[in-house]
Amino acid sequence: MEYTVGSIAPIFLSPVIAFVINAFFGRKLPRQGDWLATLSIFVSFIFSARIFGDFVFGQFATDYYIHKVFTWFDLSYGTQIYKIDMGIYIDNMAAIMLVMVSGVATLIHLFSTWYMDHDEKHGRFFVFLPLFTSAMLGLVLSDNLFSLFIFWEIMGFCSYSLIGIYNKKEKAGDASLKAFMTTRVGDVFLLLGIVALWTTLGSVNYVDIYAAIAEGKFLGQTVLGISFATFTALCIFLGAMGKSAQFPLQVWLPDAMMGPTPGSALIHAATMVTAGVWVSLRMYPLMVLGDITWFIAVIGAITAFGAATIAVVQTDIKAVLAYSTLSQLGYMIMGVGVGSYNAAFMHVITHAMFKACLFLSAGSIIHSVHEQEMPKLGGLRKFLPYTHFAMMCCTLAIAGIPFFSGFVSKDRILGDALYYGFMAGQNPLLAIVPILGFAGAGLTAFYMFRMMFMTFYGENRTHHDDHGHGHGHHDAKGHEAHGHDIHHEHLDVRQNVPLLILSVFTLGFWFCGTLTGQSFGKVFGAKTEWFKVLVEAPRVERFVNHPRQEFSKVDTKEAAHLEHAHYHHQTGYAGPNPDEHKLHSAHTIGAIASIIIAFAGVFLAFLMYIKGSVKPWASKFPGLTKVLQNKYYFDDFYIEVLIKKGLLGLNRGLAWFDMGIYDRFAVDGWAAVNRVLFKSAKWFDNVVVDAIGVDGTGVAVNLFNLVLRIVQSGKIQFYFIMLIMVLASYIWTVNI
Amino acid sequence: MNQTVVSYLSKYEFYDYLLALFGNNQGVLAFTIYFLLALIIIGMCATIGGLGTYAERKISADLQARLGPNRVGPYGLLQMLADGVKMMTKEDIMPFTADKALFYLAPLLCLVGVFATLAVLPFAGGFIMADLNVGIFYLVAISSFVGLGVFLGGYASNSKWSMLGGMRGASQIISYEIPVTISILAIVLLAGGMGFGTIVGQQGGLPHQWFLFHNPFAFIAFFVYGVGALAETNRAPFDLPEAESELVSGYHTEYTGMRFGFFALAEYIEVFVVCGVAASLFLGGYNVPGITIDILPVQAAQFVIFMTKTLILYYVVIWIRWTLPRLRVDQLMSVCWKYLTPIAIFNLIGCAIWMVVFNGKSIAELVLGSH
Amino acid sequence: MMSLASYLIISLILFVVGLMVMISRKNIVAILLGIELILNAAALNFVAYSRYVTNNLDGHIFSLFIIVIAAAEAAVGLAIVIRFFQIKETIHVDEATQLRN
Amino acid sequence: MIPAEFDGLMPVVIFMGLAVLLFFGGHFLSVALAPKKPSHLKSTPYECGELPVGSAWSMFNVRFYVVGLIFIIFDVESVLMFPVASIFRELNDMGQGGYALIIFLSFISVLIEGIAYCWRKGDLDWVKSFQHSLKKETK
Amino acid sequence: MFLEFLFISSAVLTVSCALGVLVVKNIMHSCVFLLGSLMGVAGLYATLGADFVAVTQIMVYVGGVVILMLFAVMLTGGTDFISRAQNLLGLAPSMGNKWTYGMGLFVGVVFLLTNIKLLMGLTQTLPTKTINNEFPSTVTEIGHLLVKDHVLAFEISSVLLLGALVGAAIIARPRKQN
Repeated sequence: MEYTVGSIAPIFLSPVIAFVINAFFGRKLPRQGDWLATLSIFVSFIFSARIFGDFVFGQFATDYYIHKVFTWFDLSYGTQIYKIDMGIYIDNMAAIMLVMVSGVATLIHLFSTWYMDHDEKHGRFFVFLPLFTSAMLGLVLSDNLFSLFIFWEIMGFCSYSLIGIYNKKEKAGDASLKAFMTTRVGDVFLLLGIVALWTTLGSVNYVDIYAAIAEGKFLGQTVLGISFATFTALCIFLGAMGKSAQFPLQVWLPDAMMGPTPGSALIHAATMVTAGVWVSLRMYPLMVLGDITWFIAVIGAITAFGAATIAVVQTDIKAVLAYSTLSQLGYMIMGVGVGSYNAAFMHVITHAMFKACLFLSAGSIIHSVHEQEMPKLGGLRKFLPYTHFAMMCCTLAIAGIPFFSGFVSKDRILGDALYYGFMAGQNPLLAIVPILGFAGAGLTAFYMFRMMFMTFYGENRTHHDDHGHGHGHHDAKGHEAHGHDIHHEHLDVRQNVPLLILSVFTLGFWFCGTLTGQSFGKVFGAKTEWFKVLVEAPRVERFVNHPRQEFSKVDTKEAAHLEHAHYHHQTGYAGPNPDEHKLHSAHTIGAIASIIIAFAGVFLAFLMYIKGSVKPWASKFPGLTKVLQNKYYFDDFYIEVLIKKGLLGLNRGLAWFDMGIYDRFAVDGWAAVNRVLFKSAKWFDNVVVDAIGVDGTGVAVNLFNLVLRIVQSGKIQFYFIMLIMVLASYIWTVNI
Repeated sequence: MNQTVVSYLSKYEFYDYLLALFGNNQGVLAFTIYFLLALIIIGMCATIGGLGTYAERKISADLQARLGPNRVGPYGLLQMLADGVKMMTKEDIMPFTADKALFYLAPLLCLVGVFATLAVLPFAGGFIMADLNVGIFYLVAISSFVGLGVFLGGYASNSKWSMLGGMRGASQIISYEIPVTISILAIVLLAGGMGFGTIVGQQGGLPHQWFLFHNPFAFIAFFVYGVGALAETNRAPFDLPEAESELVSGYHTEYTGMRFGFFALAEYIEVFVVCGVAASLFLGGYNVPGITIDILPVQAAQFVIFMTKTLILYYVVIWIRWTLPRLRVDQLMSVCWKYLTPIAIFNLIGCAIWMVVFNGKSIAELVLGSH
Repeated sequence: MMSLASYLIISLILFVVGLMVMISRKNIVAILLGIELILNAAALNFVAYSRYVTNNLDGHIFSLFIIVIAAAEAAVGLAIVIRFFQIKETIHVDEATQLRN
Repeated sequence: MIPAEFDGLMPVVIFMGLAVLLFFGGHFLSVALAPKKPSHLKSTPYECGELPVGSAWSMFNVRFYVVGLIFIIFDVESVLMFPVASIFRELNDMGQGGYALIIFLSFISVLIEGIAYCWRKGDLDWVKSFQHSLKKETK
Repeated sequence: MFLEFLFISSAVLTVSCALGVLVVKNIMHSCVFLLGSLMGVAGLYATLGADFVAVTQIMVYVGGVVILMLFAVMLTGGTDFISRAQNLLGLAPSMGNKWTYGMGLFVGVVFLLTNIKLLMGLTQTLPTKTINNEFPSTVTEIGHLLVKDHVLAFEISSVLLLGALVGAAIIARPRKQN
């Protein structure tokens, strides 16, 4: 097979073309161009599928990759090399990711044509959707951190537009702004990391970075007292945290459900959030070198567990799904942290499949019933049979029931976490990682089945609906009217077929070749697990002195001299592991434990919401429930303390400072502001910090406020002076 | 490498003698040659400018069935000298509210902008001071000093008439620069270079070899250029910045004596330059029909041909001034932006397509079948 | 006399003067003048490097685009200044406080 | 052979220098020859005999700026078009005329879009506000 | 010899006019000094053999930007306009006072020192290339670069300019006050 630019570029370009056409001429096209968007993504899918087929169904070769480069600009002089290459880098992981993204996006587009029908924002929605997808595809294709950053930012912009697409709703506007601003925090760090890498290595190409790691160029360099590798790895991971909504920066993702449900599906499943995991995986050797994997694992575990606890008390069906996304992202990040590269990536893929399906199902429900509060739903099983089937499959998958995909990937992550936490001889405190992971798994099973049972089982509660929205005239006739309204769900191509296709891929054997995910029960005569064989952490020493491929070169897989994969069953490529039996036993224990935990969660949900023999525990722990319903007060903390008290109050203080009106009232006001700040910080200390267990934040808040007070003066020239000062201090402190 | 008059002269033997005379110092010799020639050109242009005032009066008198100046010298020919002496001996008045520094600077800017364009004007094949690679582009760029001088002159006087005239003048000059530039672009496209040597060299001596008749678009472009150039030099019917009946005397209301003289001189020389550019861009420039050998007499013939074409155009400019009435301000703007600019862009596109479709051949070449 | 270093020094002086103009002036148009100086310093550096270090004309292209962008920036910036003046009757930079609260 | 450092630049500088020289020479002459009898009334700005009221440096209509704005954008675009235009013939002879034409036309089309926009929005009308109000009244 | 003369005069023009922009109290004079500085930069381009860039500098700045700036000054109340709020609140005068100049000087010195540190490091590693006094034409080369290597930037810059035109026209368009 030959690979030219012409066979790769359409993956990225065809959605871009659709975006341009829809943006300018969308209103004049029939159906406002939604067919064009869908078709363009489908074209991407065809091209990706070709690459996928070639990479996967060809001989298994882990080390094969396509890398095409051209120099965008070159600022090097003498022996100092500073250049930015642009190019395409496709290895097995990218091939799998491409086909997943384009495939899921195609189905989501198809579904959206049904969902957004007759919506006032129909045209605008189909402008941003292809751009969003193309940015993700471009991100996957890109061969360096710089172009990755460009696509990263395009995605940020698109998510902003998609979340706030109903721009008449104030909440949607706020949510979009929140998403944009929160991810900015991470992006700043990502850019910092990229620039730091660029100034040191002279290139931000993945391949060059791998080679530099292998050659030991990172050794002995320090920035601000910490090792350079740690610094850059931390910066890049902080960027990933912003995008993948990890623990301190998670607040935007649940609000992102303000947009249309298919948009949420795209944000939560195939694109955007997985970008963070993607960059963590790409930079995995750097993370290992920088020795921050424990940090990654802890952050992932905290997110996985914390989000799961919040999801337990949510009543909005989309909110449950949003928090479950957060929780699953936590698992992926945890997987990266505990070193199960392969399983983390597999979880990205499987999660994309079932989460897209779940969101689309939720969209189907919402569009049919016009209700998304779970206590007002129920008994929809009869009315929405296809949706029910699809959603059940996905719920089984996400809950970690054997034979389904979620079990395979999550179980492997948990197995590795178990090994990492207890047996690998790490710091004993890290045992918190598998503990939180397993607890989160149990909660996942519980809340997902809670959602299923409240939505599809029991009696139909929709006729209690009495607040007046646009469908009041249906409600007036009560139950029958609603039954009439939704009774006729027949197999609609645009509504149900995407769900059913996606639900097929919730089965586990697609991904591991066996029914169970363990080493028995092979189907289709699969010789080995293709996924595990193909995806491995990059072996950096391979990239030393790699030849640079020009952009116009034609690749053929036949021409490449490949060593075929020699896969060792449990240890991957790393050769015999001394702790092999420990790893094996950890996986066995993990599998059994997770099955038990999952079924326990399902059983508990069954008891609570179907049998009714156990009362929901919300009444037993009112305080905890309140904390959970308020999402651990994170939003309040950010808005009330950091922004309102911090920025706004102190800006007012600064207005005084600027104008030079220095009188008693101002001083008093200043003191009052300070008192309020101190109180809120104290409250924060007592309530939040102790609850979560991170110390010292309160003090940090006070200091932070003090700095912000001075800096946020609103005087542009003052900002400029600060900019120069920061630049100068950077240059004077860092020895260039 | 840019061709210059020095590099042209260095082909001849006497250059070596001169070089020996200057102690083999190339720099000093080149400087001397340039300086002398520049003095000659400026003197010539000043004379042409002076004669321009005379010619203008004579021609206008002719058109209006009057006699015109006839007292000073034979046929009033010395009138221009009298004018010059009058300007020098007039008292120099500056309004006390004026911005003094800028009041001094404004005529200088006009003068610099006009004189610097003379450096690239192709008088003859060898007699072109510097055939810069960016020739016509340089000319367009450097002549925008004039607009600045007009604006600053109007501003610095701190008189309402001047200010209005300066604002109008600057906005008129910059507006009409666009159609002119785009028309020139069409010619650059046809010629395949920006240097005057290239542009003139692509044409021939006979009319069918001129860019004017190269294709229909270039033909239109000539007229767009002509109208735009008239407006850029503030000539009637576009003399709004100095419209006597509206603005007294426009941006130079407050200027007297020598400084007014500089403005006037700059204006007349600019008209000459603009005509010269039109002649060399569209009308074949200095090409002598049928002669391609390069000897000094031919150079003289080239000079004569160039001056003839330019002066004919100069006559046309004066003719237009005394024939057409002045435009209104809104008409001025709509002529520029709604007629000339779209037409100029259309011409540019037309020329580009012509180049590709007919492979750069002119109509005559297509018809006559020559290559 | 004419070496890369002298060009770099001139551009540095230009940059610093532009910086000082930007900080010490309170008139927004004057601040824009400072920005023009800074942009010119950058463009001059590009061309100097293009002559003395690299063998290609990429530096010229860069400075060409810097000039283009400077023109676009001046156009938009001055439009904003004029609009600001129409609303607030001032072009003092410290009175541009509409986005503060 | 002429050393390269003299080509082109020197005449330009000489002409500029001569302009400055002429300017100051003329000034010198006028200072030497012209009478000098300043008076206050003589140096008031000319306003048809009336005494001027207020400074002339008052505010002007914003349409001057809009014209300047359109001009500068077109100016910059034509700057970018010059080098491309000057190699157009060369490219055409090399057989890449179609490519060059596409590049050139797509650039110009954006230019046309700009002028069309300004035309449509009435930025090219010098007396827009007047016509506008006239239309409203007739309605 | 001539090139040195041109270089020195251009450099002096550039630097002195830049300082003029800094110290002059009249915004109009400041603009004219900016013009001088930009002309000096154009001269420096010419000494570097960048004829096209030099002419572009003249064309865009002299013909366009400076005139636009002068227009803008005239449209925003001229040179000595003092707003009411400025009088009322005692803000610094619009062309700065000694405090703002002190701040500017301080930042300038800091930046200068920082850059000198950078340049010191740079001069060690600068490669030395032999310079001949030949100035080949850059126009053709720039044209080829614009249509081949940098064609995307070329096309996008037109879109950028269109955006600037539309945006600025919308912002500056005279609006009727209701």
